[in-house]
Amino acid sequence: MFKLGSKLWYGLAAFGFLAAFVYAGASGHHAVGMETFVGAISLGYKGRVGDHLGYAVLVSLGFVSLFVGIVLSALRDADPEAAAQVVGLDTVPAVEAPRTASFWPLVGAFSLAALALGLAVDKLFFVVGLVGLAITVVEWAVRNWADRATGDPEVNRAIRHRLMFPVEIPGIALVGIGLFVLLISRVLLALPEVGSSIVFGLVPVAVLAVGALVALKPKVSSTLVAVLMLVGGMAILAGGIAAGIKGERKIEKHVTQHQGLNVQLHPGAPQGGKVGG
Amino acid sequence: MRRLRSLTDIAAPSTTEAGIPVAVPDGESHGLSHATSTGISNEKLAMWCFLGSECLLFGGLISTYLLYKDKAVRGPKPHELYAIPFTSVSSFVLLMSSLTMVLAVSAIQRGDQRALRAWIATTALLGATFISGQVYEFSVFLKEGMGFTTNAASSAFFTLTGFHGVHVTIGIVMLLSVLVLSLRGRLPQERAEAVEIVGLYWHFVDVVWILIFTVVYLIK
Amino acid sequence: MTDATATAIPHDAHGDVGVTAHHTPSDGHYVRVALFLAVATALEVILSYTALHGIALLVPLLVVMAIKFVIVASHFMHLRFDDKLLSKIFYTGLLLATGVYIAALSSLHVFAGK
Amino acid sequence: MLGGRLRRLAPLAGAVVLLASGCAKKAPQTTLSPKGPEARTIANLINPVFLVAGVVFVLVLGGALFVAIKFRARDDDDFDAFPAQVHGNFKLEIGWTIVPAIILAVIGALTVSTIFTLSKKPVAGALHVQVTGQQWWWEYRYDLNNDGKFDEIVTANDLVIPEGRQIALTITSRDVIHSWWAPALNGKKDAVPNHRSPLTIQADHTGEFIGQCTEYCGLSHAQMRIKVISVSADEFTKWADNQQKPAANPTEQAAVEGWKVFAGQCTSCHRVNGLKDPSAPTKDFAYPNVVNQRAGVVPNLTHLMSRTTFAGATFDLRKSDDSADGRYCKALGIHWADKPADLTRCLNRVDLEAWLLDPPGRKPMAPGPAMSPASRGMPNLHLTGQQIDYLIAYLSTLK
Amino acid sequence: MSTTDAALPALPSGEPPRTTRPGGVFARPQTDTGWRSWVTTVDHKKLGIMYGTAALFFFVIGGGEALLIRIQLATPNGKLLSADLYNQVFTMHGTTMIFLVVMPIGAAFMNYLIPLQIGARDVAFPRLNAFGFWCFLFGGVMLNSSWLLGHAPDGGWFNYAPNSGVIFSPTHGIDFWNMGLLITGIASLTGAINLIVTVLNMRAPGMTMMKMPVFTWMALVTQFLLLFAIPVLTSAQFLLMFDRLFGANFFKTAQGGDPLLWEHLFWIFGHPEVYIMILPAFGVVSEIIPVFARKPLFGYPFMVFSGIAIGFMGWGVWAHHMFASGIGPISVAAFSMSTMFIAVPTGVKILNWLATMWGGKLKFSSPMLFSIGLVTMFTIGGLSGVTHAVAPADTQQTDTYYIVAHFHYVLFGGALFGFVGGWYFWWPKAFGYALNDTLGKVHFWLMLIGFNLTFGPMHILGLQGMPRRTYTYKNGYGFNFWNMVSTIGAFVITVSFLVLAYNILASRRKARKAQGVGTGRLTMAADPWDGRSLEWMLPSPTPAHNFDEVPVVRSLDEFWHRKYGEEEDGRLVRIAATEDVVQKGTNTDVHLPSPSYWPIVLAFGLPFIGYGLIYSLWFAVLGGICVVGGIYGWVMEPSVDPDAGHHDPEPGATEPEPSGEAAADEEAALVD
Ligand code: HEA
Ligand code: HEA
Ligand code: HEC
Ligand code: CUA
Ligand SMILES: [Cu+2]
Repeated sequence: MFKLGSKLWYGLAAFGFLAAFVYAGASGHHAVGMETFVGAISLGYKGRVGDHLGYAVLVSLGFVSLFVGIVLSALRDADPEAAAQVVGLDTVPAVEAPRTASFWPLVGAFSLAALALGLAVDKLFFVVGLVGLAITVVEWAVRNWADRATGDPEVNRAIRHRLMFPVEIPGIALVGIGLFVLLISRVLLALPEVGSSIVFGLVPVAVLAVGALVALKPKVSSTLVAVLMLVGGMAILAGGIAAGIKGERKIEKHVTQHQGLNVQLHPGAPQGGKVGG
Repeated sequence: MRRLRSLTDIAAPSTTEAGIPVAVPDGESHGLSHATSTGISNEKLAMWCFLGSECLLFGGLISTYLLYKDKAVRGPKPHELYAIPFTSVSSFVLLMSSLTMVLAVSAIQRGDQRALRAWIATTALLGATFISGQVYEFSVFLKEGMGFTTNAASSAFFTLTGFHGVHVTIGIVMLLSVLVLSLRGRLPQERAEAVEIVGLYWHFVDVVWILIFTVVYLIK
Repeated sequence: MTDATATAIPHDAHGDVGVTAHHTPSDGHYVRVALFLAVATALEVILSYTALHGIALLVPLLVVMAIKFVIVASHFMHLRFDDKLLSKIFYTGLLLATGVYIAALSSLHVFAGK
Repeated sequence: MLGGRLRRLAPLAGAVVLLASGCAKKAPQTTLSPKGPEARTIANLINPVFLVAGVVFVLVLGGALFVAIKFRARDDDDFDAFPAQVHGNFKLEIGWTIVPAIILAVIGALTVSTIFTLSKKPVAGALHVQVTGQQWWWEYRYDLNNDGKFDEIVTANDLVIPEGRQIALTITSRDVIHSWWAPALNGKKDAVPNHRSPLTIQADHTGEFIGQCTEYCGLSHAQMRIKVISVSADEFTKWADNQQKPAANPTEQAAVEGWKVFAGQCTSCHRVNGLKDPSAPTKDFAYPNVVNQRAGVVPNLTHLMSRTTFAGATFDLRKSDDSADGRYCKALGIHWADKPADLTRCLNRVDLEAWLLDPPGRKPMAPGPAMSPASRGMPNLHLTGQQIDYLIAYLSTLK
Repeated sequence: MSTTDAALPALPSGEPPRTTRPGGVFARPQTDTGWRSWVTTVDHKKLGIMYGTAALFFFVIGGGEALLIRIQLATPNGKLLSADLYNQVFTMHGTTMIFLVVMPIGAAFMNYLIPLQIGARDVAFPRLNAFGFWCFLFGGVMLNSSWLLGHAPDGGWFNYAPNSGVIFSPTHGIDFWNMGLLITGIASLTGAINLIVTVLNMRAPGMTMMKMPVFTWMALVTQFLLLFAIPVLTSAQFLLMFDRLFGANFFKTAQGGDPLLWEHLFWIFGHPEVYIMILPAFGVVSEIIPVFARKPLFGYPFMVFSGIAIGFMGWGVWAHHMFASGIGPISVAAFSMSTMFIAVPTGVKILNWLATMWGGKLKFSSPMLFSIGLVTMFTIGGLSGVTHAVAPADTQQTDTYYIVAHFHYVLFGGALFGFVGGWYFWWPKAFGYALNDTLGKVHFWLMLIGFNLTFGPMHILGLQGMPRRTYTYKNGYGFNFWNMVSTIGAFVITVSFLVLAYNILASRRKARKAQGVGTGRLTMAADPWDGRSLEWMLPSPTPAHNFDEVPVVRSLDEFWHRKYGEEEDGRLVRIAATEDVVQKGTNTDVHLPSPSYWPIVLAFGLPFIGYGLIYSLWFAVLGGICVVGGIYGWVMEPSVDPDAGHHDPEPGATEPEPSGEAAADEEAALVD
C-alpha cells in the first residue's frame, strides 16, 4: 500500500507541517508560549504566528505533499499490476527484484525540507538536512542496488550488510554513546555538586543491577527486560532534557594566586636597574 | 558455483577450512590455535604485544603530566579543581566494568549467550557512564576557568585523560560490535577468545585508569 | 623467550592454585577480586584524606596502586593462568616504560625537592 | 683488491697527518688546540681515547684485511673440500667480551672523573657573565659586583674577558635552543629557554677565540657566531668602565640628524642607555610603547663602536677584516683601547650601510609582518641613503 | 584458479543465478598478476618487494637531497640553496633516509625472509602486513608532498622544540613532518606486532628459537625495539601536534613548557631507533658471511645474545644525545658509561664475524664484499661512537661534522652496506635471476671509495670545528679543501648506484634472453650460493605458497644439513644432491590468505585525516569515513576468501562441510 513514491510525499508533508509549526514559533519576536502554539495549530486563526510568509509556504508544502501522497496511494503507487492496467498491457511486467521496506524516502524528505528551512532559519537545520541527505543518498542507493543485485533476498540483504555495516555499526554506536554521554552529563551538570556525585554513583549501580538481573536470572522474561530498558532509556532522556532546560548549576570561576614561575619570560622582561634591556 | 557460494556464505556463514597441521596465517588459525608454535593464538599474542606497546604511550603522557602539573603561568592548576569523591566514583565505575567484562568472557566460555549479551551491554553502559562523568568533569573545569589551552598543566591533564577517554570510547564501540555479532548469532562458544581479546583491551584501559587515578588525582 | 616447539603441547598452567589454562576461575572468584579492588580503591581515597603527606602518603598510595594493577592484570586479564610468554611481553613493556620515564623525569628534576 | 683497500685508506692517512699538524691559524675554530684549562682537560681525556680507538681500528681493519687475504679461496681450490667446520669457541668469545669491557671500564672511569672536574663550581674570584642566546645573536650581561644580578654591562657579539681569570657563564635563551661554543676554551653548552646552565671558561693568554652557535636554531643558525676576546686585566677594567657609561648626546650636525632618525625608527626595538630626547636634549627619551615581542631584546647599541663585529658576529665592524685580530685597526695602526675616538675612521662602513639598507638581505632572518610577535630578526626599514648616512654618523658616536 | 563447470543451482527465488558478480564491489580481488594484484596483495613476498621498491624510490629522493647539500657545501659561500631551502633539504634528507629508506629496506628484508626462514606460509596477519606497507607509503608520500604544498619541514630530523613550534616555524612543514611520521609510525607498530607474532607463533615444526637463523633473531629483536620505541615518538608527536594545531602549551616556553621534554622523548625513541636500523643489517651479514666462508657462523649463541643485549642496552643510553644540553653531571656520567658498554656486545659481533671468516674458504662474490664492507666500515663508525660516549669529548664534537661522519659510517657504512649485500644475495630468490657479479664488484669498489671520500673527511672537518646544519661557511676556517673532497665523494657514490641500476636492467635483459621468456617470468636454480637456511630450499622466485610441504626442522642451518653431513672430525660430506632436497614449488593445494582491498582503503584515509588537521576538517571527515569503514569492512571480511581458488581439494580431504554454528572467519580479525 505505502510504496516508495507515496512515502516520499507523506514524509515531505509531515515535515512541512512540523517545520511550519516550529517556524511559526521561532520567527516570532515574542516569548514562545501558549499563544504561539495555538497560532501555529490554528493556521494563525487564533494566537500568534511569527513570519507569515514563511509559515504559509511551509504549510502549503505540507498540504500539497499530503495531497499528492494520497493521490499516489489511491492509484496504487508502483504496483506492477496497476501499472499494467494503466498502460493497458495484457501481461504484468516481470517481477522486479524483491524489495524490502524502506524508510529512506521519508528521511530524505525530512532532510530536504530541513535543508530548505535551514536556508531560511538556522544553520543547524541546514547542517542536519545536509547530513540527513547525504546519509539518505548513500543508504538509498546502496539499498536499491543491493535489492536488485540478485534474485535472492537473503543474499541481497547479506550484500547490503556487508557494505553498510562497516559504516553503520560504528556510526550508530558512536551516536548512541554520544547521546548517552550528553544526556547524563547534562543531568550531572544541572545537579548541585554533592548531588551529582550521588547520581553519578547511582547510574552505574542501576546499570549493574539490571545487568546482573538479566544475566543471572534466565527466567526473567524478555518483555520485562524490554520494559526495563525502555524505562531506563526514557528516564535518561527525560532527565537529560529536563536538565538541559533547567540549565547548569552555577559554577564559580576558580581564582588562583600565582607566585609566578621562575621562568625567564620571553619578551625582554626587565632584568634590573642600571641597564635598559 | 564458486561465485554464488560466496554470497550464500555471507548470508549463512559456515565454512571453515579443515586446518593444515601447521601454523596458518590470520583468522584461518581460529579454532586451531594450538597449531601455533607457542600454543597461544595469534590474535591474543598480538593483543598483548599491543598492550605492552601502549604502556610506553601512556607512560609518555603520564610523565608529561608529572613534569607539568605545577607549571601554570595563568589559570588554575588541575589539582586545585579535582573533586576526589566524584572521581572515586568514576574509578569505581570502571572497576565494575572490568568485573562485568570478565563475567562476559566467562559467560561465553560457558556458551551462555544470554549472560554474555547482558554483561557486554552492562560493560558498555558502564563505560559510557564513565565517559559521561569525564565529560561532566571537563565541563566543570572549563567553567572554573581551566581549559585545554589555559596553561601547561591543563594541557597535560586534558591530553592524558582525553587519550584515556578516547581509549574507553573505542572500547565501547568494540563492545557494541561484539554485542551485535552475538545478537546475529555470529559469536558461538568457540569464538570465546574474540570476546576475551576485546576484554583484554578493556581491562588495560581500566588498569591505566588505576594509574591515572592514583598518580594524577590522589597524589598532589 | 619460550623455547616452545611447534608440536602443540597443551600449555598447562604452571602449578597455579588449582586453575589451569583450561579451567579459568569461577565467577565468584572474579566477584571477590572486584570487591577487593573496590576496597583497595576506597582505602586509597581514605588515605588521601588523612593527614599523611609527602613520602608517607606517596609510598602507601603507590603500593596499593601497584597491587591493584597487578591484580587486574593477573586475574581479570588472566596473565596468571595464561602462558608466561604473555606476561613477559607485557611486563617488559611496563618495566621499560617505568624505567625510562623515571630516568627522564629525574634528569628533569621532577622528583627533586619533594 | 688490495689496491682498492689502500686507496680507501689514503684519505684517512691524510687525515691523520692533517690532524697532527693542528694548524690553528688556518682553522680558527679547531677543537684540537686548546687555549684554556677546561679545553685542555677535555683534550687530555680525548687524546688517549683517540689512541685506543686508533689501535682498535688498526687491529680490526688489519685483521679483516689479513683474514681476507689469507683465507681467500684460490681458483685452483677444490670447492668440495670444506674448511674445518668450527662452530664457535666459548673461551675465545668470553675473552673478546671481557677485554673490550675492561678497556671501556678504564675509559669510563677517566671520563666520569673528568665530567665531575669540569662541572666543579666556579672559584670565588670568577667573573660572572650571563649568556643569552636568541635568534640569531648572543647577548652578554656582566655581573661585575658579584651581587647575583647581571645588570652592570649589557653587550652583544663580543664576549670580552680578562686573561687568566675564570669566567663563570650562565647560559640561557630567550626563544629556541642554541648552543654556546668557543672550542679553544671549552666544550659546548646548550642555551635552553627556561633553563640556566653553567659553563666555566678561562683563557690562558690574550687573544681572540672564534666560536659558533651549534644547536640548530632556524634560519640563520649558520650566522650566529661567537667571538671571545681575552684582554689583559688592565684593558678589561678600562673596557668595563667605558661600557658602564651612558651614551652622550651627539653634537655634530649629521649625527644629530641621525639621532632623530634613530629615535623615530629604531627605538621600537633597540635601546641606548641614557638616550635623550632629540627635541628636548635634557629629557630622557620616552621609548615608544609598541606591542612588539622583540622590543628591548635586540642588541643594545649603547657601545656599538666598541665592538669588533655586529649582527651575531657575522660582520666585522672594522675595516681590517683580513686581520685575525679585530682589536687593532690595521689601516691606522691603532689599538682600540688606546684611542677609541679614532676608531670611527676605521669603521667598516660598507657592511654597516648594507646592513641598514636591507638587513634580511644581508643575513637570513624572518622579521615577519611588521612588529608581529613572530618577528625574528631586524626588518628592512626602507631607509633612504641620506638617512643611513645620518644614522651612521650617529651610531659612530656610540663608543 | 579453477572454476567448476558443474551446473549452477537455482536460487530460492526461482530466478536463474547470475554469473556475474554483483556490482564488482564485493568481488574480492583474486588476481595474482597485473597492477591490481600488487594493490590488493597480502602476500608477504610481494609486500617485501614493494617495501624495497618504495624505499629505493625514496632513496633517490633522499640521495638527491644529499647531493644538493654537497653541492652547496662544496665551496665556501655556496649559492645554490638559500638558508631556508637548505634547512628544508637537510631536514628532509635525514628524515627520508631514516624513516623512508633504511627502516623500510629493513622491513623489506624482514617481510620477505622471516616467513621463509621459519618455514611459514605467510606472516601471522597478512592483511595487517599490507596495511602497514600502505601506511608507510602514504605517510612517506604525505611527508614529501610538503615540497609541493609550499614548505617542507625545517626542524631537523629530530625536530627540537621550541624551534618546531608555530612561532618559530610558522609554515605547515612541521605539521607534515608530524602527520607523515605518525602514519609511518602506525606502519612500524603494526609491522612489529605482526612479525613478533609470526616469529613466535608460526615456526615450522621443530624450529625452536635457538634453531632460528640469526637474521630472524635480529629481526625479532628489532621488532621488539619498534614495538616499544614507536609509541614514545608517537606521544611526543601528539604533544607537538596539540601545541601547533590546538594551542596546547607543552613546548611554549613562555607558559613554562620545557624543551628538554621533547629531547628526552625523542631520544628515548631515537636511540633504540638507531639499533632498529642496524640490527637487520647485522642479521643480513650474519647470513651472508657463513655462506661465502663455507663455515657455520662462529658462536651462534653469542651472536643471538649479543643482539638481545644490544636491544636491551639500547634503552639506557638515549641521553648521550643530550650531553651538552645541561642535564647535570650525574645524568651525564651515567649515560656516558652506559653508552660505552654497548660497544661490548657490538664488538662481540664484529669479532665473531671475523672468526667466522677465519680458517674459511672465502669467496668474494658481491654479497660477501659488501658484508666485509659492513664489518670494517661499521667498526669505524662504532669507534667514533665510542669517542662521543666520552661525554666531555662529546661536548667538543656534538653538532659538528664529526657526528655527521659517525652516523654516516654506521648508517651508510653499516646498515646500507649490509642491505646492499643482502640485495645481491637474495636477488635470485626474489626475482628469479642473479645480478651480474662483475658489475656488483664495480659497484662495491666505487661505493666503498666514494663513501670514504665523502664521509672520511667529515671527521677532520668536525674536529676543525665545522658545525653541522649550517647552510654555508666562510673562507678562512680551513673547511674548503675537505668539503670539496667530500662533494666529489658523494658523486662517486651516485655513480656506484647508477652501476647498480644498470646491473639490474642489464642482468634482467640477459636472463630474459638466455631463458627466452620475453617479458614472462624468469626462473633460476633454487640454491645458487649453496645456502644454509630454509629459503634456499624453495624455487627461485619463491612460489606464492612458499613451501610445498612445511619442512620439519631438526637443526640450525637445516637446509645445509639436509645437503651435508658432518663427520666426527668436523669434515663435511655431501649426503644429498641439492636437487633432491629442494622443493619443486608445484603444490597447488595450499590455501592462502586472499587479497583484500581494505588495507589500502584504511591506509588511504590516514593522510586525509592528516591533511584535514592541517587544512580543513572536511578532509578529515572523508579520511575518517575511509578509516572507520575500512576497519569494519576488514573485520567483517573473512581473511580467507571462501570463494578463492582452492585449487584442487587436498587428496583425501572432503569438501568443507557447512556446519551451522561454526563462525565465519569474518570476525576472526576483530582485533587484528
Ligand atoms: C645505525 C645507527 C647507529 C649505530 C649502530 C650507532 C652506534 C653507536 N653510537 Fe651513534 N648515532 C647515530 C646512529 C648510530 N649510532 C646517529 C644517527 C646519530 C646522530 C643523531 C643526530 O644527532 O642527528 C648518532 C649519534 C651518537 C651520539 C651523540 C653524538 C652527539 O650528537 O653529540 C653518540 C654519543 O655517545 C653515539 C654513540 C654511539 C655508540 C657508542 C654506538 C655503539 O653502538 C657503537 C659500538 C661499536 C663499536 C665500538 C665498534 C665495534 C667494536 C669493537 C671492534 C670492539 C672493541 C671496541 C672498543 C674496545 C672500543 N652516537
Ligand atoms: C641512512 C641514512 C643516510 C644516508 C644513506 C645518507 C646519505 C648521504 N648523506 Fe646524509 N644524513 C643522514 C642520514 C643519511 N645520509 C641524517 C640522519 C642526517 C642528519 C639530518 C639532520 O641534521 O637533521 C644527514 C645529514 C647529512 C649531512 C649534513 C647536513 C648538515 O648538517 O648540514 C650531509 C652533508 O654532507 C649529508 C650527506 C650525505 C651524502 C652525500 C649521502 C650520500 O651517501 C647519498 C648518496 C645517494 C644517492 C646520491 C642516491 C642514489 C643515487 C642514485 C640512485 C642515482 C640517481 C640519482 C640521482 C642522480 C639524484 N647527510
Ligand atoms: C623590529 C626590530 C628592529 C628595529 C626596528 C631595528 N632593529 Fe636593528 N636589530 C634588530 C635585531 C633583531 C638585530 C639583531 C640581528 C641579528 O644579529 O641577528 C638588530 C641588529 C642591529 C645592529 C647590529 C647590532 C649588533 O651589535 O649586532 C645594528 C647596528 C642595528 N640593528 C641598527 C638599527 C638601526 C640603526 C635601526 C633603525 C633605523 C634599527 N636597527 C631598527 C631589530 C631591529
Ligand atoms: Cu643559535 Cu644555532
Ligand atoms: Cu644514540
